[in-house]
Amino acid sequence: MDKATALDLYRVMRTIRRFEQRSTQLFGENKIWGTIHSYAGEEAIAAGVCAHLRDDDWITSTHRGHGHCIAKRADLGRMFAELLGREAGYCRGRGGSMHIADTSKGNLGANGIVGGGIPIATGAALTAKQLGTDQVAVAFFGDGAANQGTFHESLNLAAIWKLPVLYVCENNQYAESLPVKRAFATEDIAKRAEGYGMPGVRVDGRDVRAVYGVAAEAVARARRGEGPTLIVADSYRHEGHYYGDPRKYQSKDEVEGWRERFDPVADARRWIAEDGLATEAELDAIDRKVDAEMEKGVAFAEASPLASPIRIPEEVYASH
Amino acid sequence: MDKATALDLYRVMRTIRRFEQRSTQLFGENKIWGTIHSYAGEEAIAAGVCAHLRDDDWITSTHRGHGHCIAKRADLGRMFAELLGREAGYCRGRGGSMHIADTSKGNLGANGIVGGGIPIATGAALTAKQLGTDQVAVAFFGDGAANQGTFHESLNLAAIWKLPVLYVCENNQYAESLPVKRAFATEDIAKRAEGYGMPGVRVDGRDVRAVYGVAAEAVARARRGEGPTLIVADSYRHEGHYYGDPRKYQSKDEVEGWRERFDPVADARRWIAEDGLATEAELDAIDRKVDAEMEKGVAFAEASPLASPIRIPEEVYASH
Amino acid sequence: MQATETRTGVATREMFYNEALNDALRGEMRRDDRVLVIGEDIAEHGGAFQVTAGLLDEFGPTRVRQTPISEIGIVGAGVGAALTGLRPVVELMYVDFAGLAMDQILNQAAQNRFMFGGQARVPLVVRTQGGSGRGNAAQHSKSLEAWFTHVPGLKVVMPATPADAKGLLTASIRDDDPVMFIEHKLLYRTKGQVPEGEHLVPLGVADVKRRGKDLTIVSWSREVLFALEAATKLAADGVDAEVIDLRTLVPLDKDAVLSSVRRTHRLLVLHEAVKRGGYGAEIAATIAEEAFDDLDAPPRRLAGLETPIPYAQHLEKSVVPQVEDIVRVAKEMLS
Amino acid sequence: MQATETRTGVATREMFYNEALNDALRGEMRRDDRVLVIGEDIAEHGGAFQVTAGLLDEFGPTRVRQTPISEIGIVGAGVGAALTGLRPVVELMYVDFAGLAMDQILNQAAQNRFMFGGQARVPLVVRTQGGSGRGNAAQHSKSLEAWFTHVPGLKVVMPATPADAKGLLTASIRDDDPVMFIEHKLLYRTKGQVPEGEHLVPLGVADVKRRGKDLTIVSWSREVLFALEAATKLAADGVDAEVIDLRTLVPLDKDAVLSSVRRTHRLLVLHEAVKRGGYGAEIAATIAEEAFDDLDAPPRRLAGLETPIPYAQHLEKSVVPQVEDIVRVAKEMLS
Ligand SMILES: Cc1ncc(C[n+]2csc(CCOP(=O)(O)OP(=O)(O)O)c2C)c(N)n1
Ligand SMILES: Cc1ncc(C[n+]2csc(CCOP(=O)(O)OP(=O)(O)O)c2C)c(N)n1
Ligand SMILES: [Mg+2]
Ligand SMILES: [Mg+2]
Repeated sequence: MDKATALDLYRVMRTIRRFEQRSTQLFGENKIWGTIHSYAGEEAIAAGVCAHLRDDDWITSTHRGHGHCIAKRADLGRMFAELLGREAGYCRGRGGSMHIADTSKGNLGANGIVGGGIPIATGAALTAKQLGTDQVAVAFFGDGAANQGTFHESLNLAAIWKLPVLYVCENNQYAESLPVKRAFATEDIAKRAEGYGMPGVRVDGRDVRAVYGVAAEAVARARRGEGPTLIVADSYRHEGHYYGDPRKYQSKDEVEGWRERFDPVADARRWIAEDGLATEAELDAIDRKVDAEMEKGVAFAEASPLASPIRIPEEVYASH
Repeated sequence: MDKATALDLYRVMRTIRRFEQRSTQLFGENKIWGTIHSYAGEEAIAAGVCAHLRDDDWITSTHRGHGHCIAKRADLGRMFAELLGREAGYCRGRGGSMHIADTSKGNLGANGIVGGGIPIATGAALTAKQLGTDQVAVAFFGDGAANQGTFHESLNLAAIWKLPVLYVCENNQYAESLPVKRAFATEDIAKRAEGYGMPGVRVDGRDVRAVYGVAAEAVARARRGEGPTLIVADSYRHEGHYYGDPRKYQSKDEVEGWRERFDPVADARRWIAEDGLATEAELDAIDRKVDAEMEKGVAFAEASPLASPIRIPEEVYASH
Repeated sequence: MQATETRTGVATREMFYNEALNDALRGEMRRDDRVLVIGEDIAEHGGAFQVTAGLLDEFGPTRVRQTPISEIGIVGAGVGAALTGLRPVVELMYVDFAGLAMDQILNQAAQNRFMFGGQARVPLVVRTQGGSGRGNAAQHSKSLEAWFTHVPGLKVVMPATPADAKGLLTASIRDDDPVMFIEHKLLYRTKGQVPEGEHLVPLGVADVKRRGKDLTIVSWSREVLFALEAATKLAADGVDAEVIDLRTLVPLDKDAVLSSVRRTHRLLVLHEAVKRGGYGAEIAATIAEEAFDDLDAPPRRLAGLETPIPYAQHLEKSVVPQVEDIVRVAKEMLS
Repeated sequence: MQATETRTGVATREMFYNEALNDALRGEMRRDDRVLVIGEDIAEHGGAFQVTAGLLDEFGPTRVRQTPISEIGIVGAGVGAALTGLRPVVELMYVDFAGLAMDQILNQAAQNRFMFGGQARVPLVVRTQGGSGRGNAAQHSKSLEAWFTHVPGLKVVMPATPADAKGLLTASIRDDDPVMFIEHKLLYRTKGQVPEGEHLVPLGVADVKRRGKDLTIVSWSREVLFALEAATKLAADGVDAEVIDLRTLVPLDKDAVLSSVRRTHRLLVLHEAVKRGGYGAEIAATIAEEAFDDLDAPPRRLAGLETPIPYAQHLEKSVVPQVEDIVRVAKEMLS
């Protein structure tokens, strides 16, 4: 991997991690309403996949969507503004954490319905195919979503129509309090791909290089018109399911120790340095830059006006 | 296979075939309202599977449900009465062809929703497991239903809970006008089982001996508490999707010739005679008996009074 | 079926309701490459009610996308396609199957625009059909429009005549919002004069299908035809009924109903859907609230009984309003 | 939380609404082995709102069946289990997810009895919760009861107080029909006195939560609490409002509403769900029809605005009726 790519992946991952820390902090300060779900621990997946996407490629995301949003190059200030219910937010305070979309960058939105984005990405891929472009679509979703009917119907549809779409299953070992071991009677979710007649790849979602490699091939395949791929990335969720989750279903060891033992961001820092792609100082500089941008984003959001009152019907209907 | 079993399988298949001929005839005489879907060509599946079921084992059926009903030992007169909208019908004329149920024999009903019966059979299997009985449940459904979300969610649930259930996919090559080749990007639907962690078996649905054998093993497995099995039976639909289907999507050869080329009932007759299990005369006697019972059933239905007026709320609510 | 001229100078042709819908689809698919139809059984077979007949031949399999039986998958693909530049018309074979696809309608299509702060639009049409009368029993005979009217972000269209079917489908396809377009299985083989060429009926405009002064019957879809029949019978008995066809339930042409009731002073809302929780309640409650002093009699609703639809022919008719029922209730209201 | 005696001699204890529900589940699971709970996140975690807390410890994983995220699969399994001898209580974590499971509710559970000519019964409870007020935005804040009321075969229960929550859930579990039992996310941490031991509130009986003579406010679920607050404020201004809590929308206690309106001559229906197509229309239309001459003012509805629920806290409140809105409308009705 070349230096620029490696550093960019690192920067994206580091940004995601910092964003989650910062928004958790804001939540603790009672500045965020509703719920937030931290993507910490899973950064390598969004970063590794989205590195191959152009602004006119589409993604659909999940309730745990901050990472996808950032990897798809969203503006941090507007993201924070959304979380704080400000008019400058991506959804003008209407959506909040679970619904951030950025259509200008091809992000068709986070989704509060588990599995809800999978058919939508499939439809976006249909658009690309129909209009004869080389755009691709990516559906990000969790291990939990892989047991939804939408997963099944969409993968079959994409396979028979050879749609340019990647189904990226982020196996973070849990769906809320349910461990994957109790949600599947099979070890390897990627095996499901065979039942639809598409390639299924299992990848170490801790290693951004591995994700990057697997995604490269799947995106290229999609752009070549050869159809969809299912990628299952083994990963780990550092935090509880949501901010404040008492995590009664996990051991003390897991709650306290695992985020150190499974850290894709720290890993990336390590191999970048070890492979001589960048010095510690260069990496520190990236960290500082990321942190500064984060604070700029928070400051922007905090200074910006509250969301404006809702206008009906014009906000609900496009033509009225 | 012993003589009694062979002849019983033959009798059931022959009954189903004749029932479909007779109801088609009644439809042509404008005595049946709505739609009917003929099971002709697929008799070996219902017969071969249900031969292993007791009256306290459950099945869920489909819009193409007459065969399952008969194989689960329903009364022909009450079936015809239902088709003719009579009070003596299984559903007192409320249900019609697409909703015949016979709970006294464990038939939880035909279903007009493709894939709608799959979760219901799963729930019945849950009852058996919960109450610690050795009952089993069977979900019959078509190739088309295998692309419904209910299929996916139910098979996964049954696999993780090790429920005593058989999922019997009747691949009759079409879902309405859509040939399986265009509905699946994979050759072998049974492969999907692996993705759920359950055994998947593909069987020649034309050969009742083969179906009988595969079902024996799956039912035994379920009764032993070892969990679900997916059985995919390759078969062929003799008629159009429904009575009156113009079959524009099929070749002339297929419409005219295929029902002779793929005939599980004629096959059974042949091997029973060839294997010396019964003489032609014995088989003819069965045919005559079946035909006589059929006419008795039709006569019963035609002589019985029309369905009584609907009483609300007592027919809609059990407690009111 | 030959072309004729109406008084307004527009050429019309007699067509069946399903032909009129076909005409609209064909016209829009010719006009705009981004329009495509997606659904089960819609290609060679031409759709369960022949609405898409012949489209495969003209537009080929990429624009006439026949799908496996995967309701939420295909409606969801429609949402995604609509969000990214196509104008899909997804066919849900029976409205009864909406329960399978509802999440994509309710939580995605209807809400994307609002939820994303105005970034998105979803020019999706979900064509479907409902109603009883063909012996299809409880899972293929429902009328579920009330559900969709209760979902902000959706438009709900239910044409009663071939001309309206064509004009409203054309308008729905050109509309930038998700539209639930609900046909009636017993209207497909009804005939009427239909304007040739481009024909648009705007969403949100009711049609007074019969003028009258004694009472206002508000209805939609197939029951409009029943109302007209009843009005003819009532006229013979000296009762002059006005029949308003809402055509689109959302947006609702409230003014049309209000101004009629202000003249006739009596309101009967008529629909096939189950009465309890039906859209008739919305109309009656709205008029009771906004035209209370204009009413000379309690607003009435005549609608489906509180039961699933039975199979047998004689039973099926007994649970949804028939012409005689309308005549009876109208007379009660005037006595 | 200590036991106290009420005037009627029944021991009561102060409980949160979610504790009262838990008490009902525990009581029924102890009483009847066939009762089991099925749902997502209901085991170790105790449910998203802690309604099933502790049940795993007492009853073990076979009777507290935590499932993957497969809404139609688990509701359908509940239907099958109910048809064959169990009495399942399936938890649908948010009513917003009903769109995924709706087919099994609409076409199977609700219709099996009728469709099969009376052979079947479906003693299934689908417990779910809805409503806004926690910043969960458009996909986790809906009020969809109107949909269920429109489905013959379903019962619809929406308790507003801890005591009713316990009594109605117990009755729902013992009922032989499918019941949609809809809680409200902002009621879980409200407190009230709850009878100890077996406590049943029959389905279909409304509760007059406040007597009054000037107008009748009909409501259910969380808005009942708003109505009571508003009534207190109105009393200070000399307006004496009666507050009826329907508790069960189906079966509907129509007589309770009718007899109240016949005394007060004014009706205000209040609910959080979107007004258009909401169940308030059913109540208002019914009363307009059946008590027209008793009404001294048009029947009014105060309900959610025609929009998905927004996220931001200040916006969220702006789209559903607040106490001040009720006070304002009530005063308008009396002026
Ligand atoms: C349809 C639906 N069912 C249930 C929920 C509640 N819920 C929110 S997140 C979640 C777990 C999702 O698990 P997974 O797909 O693995 O994603 P993760 O949270 O692990 O990223 C659940 C059950 C929901 N939002 N939508
Ligand atoms: C949910 C649903 N979608 C569509 C239909 C319309 N429909 C009835 S039968 C059928 C084809 C079913 O195909 P398959 O499952 O293979 O069964 P087969 O008819 O071949 O026995 C379709 C699409 C339906 N009844 N239910
Ligand atoms: Mg997960
Ligand atoms: Mg088939």
